[in-house]
Amino acid sequence: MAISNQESGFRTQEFVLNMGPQHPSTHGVYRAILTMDGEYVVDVENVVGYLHRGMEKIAEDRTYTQFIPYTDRMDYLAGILNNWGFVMTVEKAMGIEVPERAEYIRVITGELQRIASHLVMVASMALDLNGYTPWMYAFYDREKILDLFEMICGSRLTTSFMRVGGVPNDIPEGFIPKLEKFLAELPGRADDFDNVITGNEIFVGRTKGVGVLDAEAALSFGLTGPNLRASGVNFDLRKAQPYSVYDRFDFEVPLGENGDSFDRYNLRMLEIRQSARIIRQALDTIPEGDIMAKVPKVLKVPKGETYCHIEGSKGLLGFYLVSDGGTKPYRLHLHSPSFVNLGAYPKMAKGTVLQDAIASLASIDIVLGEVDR
Amino acid sequence: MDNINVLVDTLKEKFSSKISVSDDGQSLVVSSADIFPVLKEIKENTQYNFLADLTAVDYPERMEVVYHLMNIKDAGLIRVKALLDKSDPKIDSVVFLWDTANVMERETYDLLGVIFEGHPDLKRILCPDDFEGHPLRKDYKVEPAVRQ
Amino acid sequence: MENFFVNIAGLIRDLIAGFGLNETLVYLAMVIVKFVAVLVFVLLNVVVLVYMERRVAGFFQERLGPNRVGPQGTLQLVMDIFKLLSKEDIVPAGADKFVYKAAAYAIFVPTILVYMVIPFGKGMNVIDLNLGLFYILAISSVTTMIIFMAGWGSRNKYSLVGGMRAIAQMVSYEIPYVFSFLGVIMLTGSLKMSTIVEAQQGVWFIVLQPIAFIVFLIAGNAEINRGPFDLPEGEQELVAGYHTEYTAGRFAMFYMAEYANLLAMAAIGATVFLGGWQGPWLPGWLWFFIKMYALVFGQMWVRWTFPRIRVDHLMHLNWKVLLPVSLANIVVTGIGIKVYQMVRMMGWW
Amino acid sequence: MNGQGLIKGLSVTIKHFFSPKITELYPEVKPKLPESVKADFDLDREKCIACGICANACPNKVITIETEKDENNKRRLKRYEMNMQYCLFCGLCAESCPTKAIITKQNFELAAYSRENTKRLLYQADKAPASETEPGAKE
Repeated sequence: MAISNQESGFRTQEFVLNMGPQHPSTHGVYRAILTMDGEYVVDVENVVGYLHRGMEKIAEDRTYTQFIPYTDRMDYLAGILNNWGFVMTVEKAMGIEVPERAEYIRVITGELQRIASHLVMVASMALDLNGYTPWMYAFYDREKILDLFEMICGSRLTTSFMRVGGVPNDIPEGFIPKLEKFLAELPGRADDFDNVITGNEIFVGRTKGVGVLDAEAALSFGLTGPNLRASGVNFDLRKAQPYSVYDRFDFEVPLGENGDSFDRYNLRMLEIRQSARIIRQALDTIPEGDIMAKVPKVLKVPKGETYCHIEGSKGLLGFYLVSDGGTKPYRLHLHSPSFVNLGAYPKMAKGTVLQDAIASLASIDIVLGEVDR
Repeated sequence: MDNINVLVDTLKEKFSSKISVSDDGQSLVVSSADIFPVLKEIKENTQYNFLADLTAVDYPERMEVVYHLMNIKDAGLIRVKALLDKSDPKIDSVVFLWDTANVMERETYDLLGVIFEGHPDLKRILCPDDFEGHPLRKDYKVEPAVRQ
Repeated sequence: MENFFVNIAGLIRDLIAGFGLNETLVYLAMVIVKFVAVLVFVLLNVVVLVYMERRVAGFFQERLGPNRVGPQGTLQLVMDIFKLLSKEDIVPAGADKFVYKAAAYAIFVPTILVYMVIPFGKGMNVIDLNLGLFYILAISSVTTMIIFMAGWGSRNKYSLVGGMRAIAQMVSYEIPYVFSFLGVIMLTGSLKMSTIVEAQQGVWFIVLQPIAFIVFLIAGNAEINRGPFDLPEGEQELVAGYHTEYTAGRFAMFYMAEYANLLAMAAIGATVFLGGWQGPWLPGWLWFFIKMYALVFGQMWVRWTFPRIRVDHLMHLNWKVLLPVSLANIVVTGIGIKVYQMVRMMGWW
Repeated sequence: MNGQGLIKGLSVTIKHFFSPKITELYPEVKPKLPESVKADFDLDREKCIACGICANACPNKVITIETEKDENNKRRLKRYEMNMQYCLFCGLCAESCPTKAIITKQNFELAAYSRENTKRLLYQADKAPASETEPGAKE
């Protein structure tokens, strides 16, 4: 570990390395001010806000339906999960019952989105460690998911799929065979990916024991989602307090042991397979019926406060809605997991070498659209 | 939201009249001066020891800092509110209880101008350093966007 | 066919001699002609290599790679070079201008000089030095300094870290790199490239020295900063490492030097371990070419599969694995040679 | 930790080296997008009743509608313009239309050289039909 030169009598000088806002592996416009001693990172300061669009302020000037497309743009790698979180908040505030079929469609698309988001994470983690080829492999699989979204939502990335009270489109013709094909191919592709990168000694050597956060620290830093579970805390909202129809599916919550970068990475690989399992079950049991509940044309949320969160792909995605009874939110606070997870980054990166700092940053899976909102 | 009545009863023993329940019966209301000891008590002696969210809301007559605390076992949530004077929105920081409060308090300060006393590095986080005003306050004037 | 290029050289030689020059001048002129030929050869191969790298990378990644410019994208690099040359040449403010500019020109020099002693076929080298292999090792280690010049001169922290890494890496890996050749040198008793090739008449040294070959591949890969060992460049950490600040034509120099180095490494490997121009049926220079490109493909395969190694693992691999292994290999080779000689002496063979 | 992972990785990549490639040769081979894709919009002038619900439903105020009263004091469409550079492609306009007059199309090649060309004039009372103002059609 750091730093030996002082002991040996060499006079060394620390220098400040400005990583970002434009840098190949900051995953967007994130900036870290690193104080370096040679290869070692002595201090890290997070600087965010380069992508701040004032989502919360925008929400105060949009009707509830109109705000749905904006939620896509928060975590742009998991648009559907963001939509879902938002409409669930409004539904909870208004007391709307969503039809069963709509819930199943939400689960199917939501889990597909989780797979897509995790694929981007494992891919970019590989890429940040210079594994170009596995990066491409994962993106091809994601491409297939986006093709599926194109069929059902009409968009690939910014899906705007959910509506308050249900989903706008039913499952189109040809969607299910394509999805079945994808699910059949996925395990093989995931195994290939594992063989190229997860089992690779260089990769394991670079990620094991890097950026360790134990369970206590992870809880204190407010980490949620896969990052928390990698530290060994068994908390998955889909199990702890099943929303939607998650209580009907049989799936496991993978857990990590050491809370290091490798665990955080590997957990995503395991979750991809679990999500595929959920989709499989949902496809088998999806009922017929309506896809939209009866909701008024103009949505008016009764006066009051609602806090609702879902298990997003990066962690707990929370919405705190304060309504004054009108057609627009009085205040909407977006609790984004990436923003909170990034808060733990300085602790992970301190005292490691520059390459480890990059690996840790990749492993917490931040999306700057969500960090800055 | 979990039922907070049980929690309120246990807390009343220690804090007596300093805490109350809001009108809709969903939130625990604390005056801004007592927030740190109350949250410390909740964190250390109840199940709700995970800070799920921290934000503030600007109402016409007052400012509220809203804490959502979660029970990590079954995801039960409670809401704790601190009422602030609008002219002087100051409150104790809870960074010493949860590290995660660091970024959330900075965000709340940046967007709503709530000053968290005792925060180690209270400066703007989302807006640029030279930004004037606090955009999520209701009296903040938004200039209409210029469109081509 | 076998002596196609040798005959051409002979013709040129006769042509120059026809001007009535004396022996020394003809020799000098021939060296220049050969030098230019090698230069052209290297540049042409760089074009092919860049195209090959991008295509091979594409194929590994289930995509096609460049396929637009020219037939099947073959003119991609030509267009890239034109594009780079037409761009603004930026020298960063505060850069050490002389060092910064000099590094871009100097980076090609050691690489080209290495080619001077490589036998591309029977009798096909510019100069067949007695100290061929030693010369190669000496010349190629100069690259370290030039890369550091680039890193230092740019006055950019990323570049500087890249330059520092280059020194640490290349100086350390020089040792197993040299040691991997020692076994071969002991077997042949010569540093002359043509002698080394001729010694592989019967059996290639890859068979006699498999460990040395693997050490050579790893250390050689580290020497030319490629594959899992591209730490000085380290895109994800250091943006582009020592050549972060280089633009336009100067960047093109670094870019091409990387591939020229790759080819040089493959050429050395083909000569020392894969029997050089030796091979049945086909002409010698073609054999050499095939072996060279096989090694290049192997390097690309490795590069596009493995992630980058970490700084401390890099040193660990060098000092704790490669160095002992290569030393052990030398010992074993020495014992092997002695045993072989004894067996021969006793007449048991 | 004996290099087996490395060998395995090499075997996987070489397997993919010989597998079929998935590159789409885009400008030559155009992808066929599913019906549900809302990449571009058109207006069915017969159906449009100039109610302005779409303009209100739009989150980003992309749609401008100008109406006029005809001789029977009935509202009639005069001008319908979409400022596509601000469009979120959420499709809320088409969804909210009571007469389904807004048609979503799959033409995704909307890139234009100047900002003016991003404006889509879908209807103007006394002017050429919309198809001529399609961005992309000009270039």
